[in-house]
Amino acid sequence: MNQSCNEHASDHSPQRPVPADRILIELTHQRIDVGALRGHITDPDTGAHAWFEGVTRRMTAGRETVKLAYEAFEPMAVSELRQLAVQACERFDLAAIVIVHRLGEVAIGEPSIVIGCSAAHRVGALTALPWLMDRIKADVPIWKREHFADGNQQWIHPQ
Amino acid sequence: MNQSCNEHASDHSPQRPVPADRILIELTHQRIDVGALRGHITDPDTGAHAWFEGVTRRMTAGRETVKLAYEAFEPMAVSELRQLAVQACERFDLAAIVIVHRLGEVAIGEPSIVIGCSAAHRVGALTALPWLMDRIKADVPIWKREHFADGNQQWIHPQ
Amino acid sequence: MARFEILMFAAARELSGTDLLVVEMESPIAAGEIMNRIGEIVPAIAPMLPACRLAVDQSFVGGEALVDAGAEVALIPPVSGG
Amino acid sequence: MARFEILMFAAARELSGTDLLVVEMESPIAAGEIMNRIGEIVPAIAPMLPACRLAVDQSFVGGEALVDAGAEVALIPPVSGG
Repeated sequence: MNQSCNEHASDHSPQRPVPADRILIELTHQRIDVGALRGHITDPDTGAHAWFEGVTRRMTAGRETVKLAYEAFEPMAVSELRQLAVQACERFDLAAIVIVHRLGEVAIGEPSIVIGCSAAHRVGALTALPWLMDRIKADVPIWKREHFADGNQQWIHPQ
Repeated sequence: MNQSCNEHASDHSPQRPVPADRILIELTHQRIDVGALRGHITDPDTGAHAWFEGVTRRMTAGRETVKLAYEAFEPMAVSELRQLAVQACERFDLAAIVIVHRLGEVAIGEPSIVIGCSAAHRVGALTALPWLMDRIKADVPIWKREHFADGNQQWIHPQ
Repeated sequence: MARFEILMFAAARELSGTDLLVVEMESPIAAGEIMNRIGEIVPAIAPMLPACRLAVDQSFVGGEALVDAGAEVALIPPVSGG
Repeated sequence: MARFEILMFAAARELSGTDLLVVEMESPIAAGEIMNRIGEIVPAIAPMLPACRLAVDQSFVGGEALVDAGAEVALIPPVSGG
């Protein structure tokens, strides 16, 4: 019997509590291996898998970035990410979800965050990703410092 | 100089035509290797990569599926997918996009469609995926035949 | 009268028993008329025809579009890719 | 008076020159009062304080929340993860 957020035998069955083993939250100083995360959201009763990767971008408004460095209030960041993951599972009927955020320096082209989720239907999985990203960028205590090619550094504190 | 849909040196530069090499469209009878597609959308001036995979699901409304089989009007399907990809690049400021659809039998857990796209910012990449899926399911001449565990088969003709 | 070849797919192919329906019709002919003729020749398809579209040279056309005998015509049942 | 230790992060850590600000205050004390005291002790942070939030035991709290000296307090500048 395959455990998941919700019973998938019917499309309209009542919700069950989210089993903890279907939620994977991780902060890491290593480069994120997206391929290694794929297995976590695999489930024969899901028809939709969606992934988002936030990647260090070279140019922003004409200014060249050489790298980003992330710092976190780690226990609170993990706790906030887990709460958001549980909410997303319930709200979007997800079967499984993985959120990995990198800390320390992240070079151009490397991912700083990877979110993957699976659901019976595509709308849930595809709606969960922007919902999660908006909330992560608002409420999870992780900070980005941008290192520019002109030698300047700057904490990115939106608003 | 990195070619892409749009000039990324500024966030508000005028649009350029979509270079054909940034759009990859494929119909295949082989299992889709998502990892092998990742390189196509990599670009140092993108900060967001988003992926969707439609996967054969075991249970639908209490009925068990053993496999799906897809058939296409192949040249028209490729042409429609390419038109949608070009529109998505322009509309969502994508740097690159890949759409692969599988034909023939697709077992439980295997992807029938994979869409990946990259953009400077996350909103474009994340909005492009559901926009594309809705249009693909409406206008691309590909048909799914569902093989049920009870021995029945059925062409899926929505509406 | 001219010879039209109409590509048939999925349920339409199975119901008609062929992947290429050959029909003699005046040319040019409106796409809607082609649909009507298909329904007369293969009555089994008639119930699903209102949900079908016609593609000419790999583009969808409306019922009033005029189709020449040389064109590539395809009957497109409701699609279900993805 | 009791001893409060306030975790400092990112720009707030750099501006204050420490990752742990130690302050003697009455206990319990309103979270908003803690913010005011931080601004007095580290004037360099004052301009960014209106954009900061306080977390107590790893949850965000409003300005009226009462905080005990034993709690884990953290000053959270605007976040920028993702």
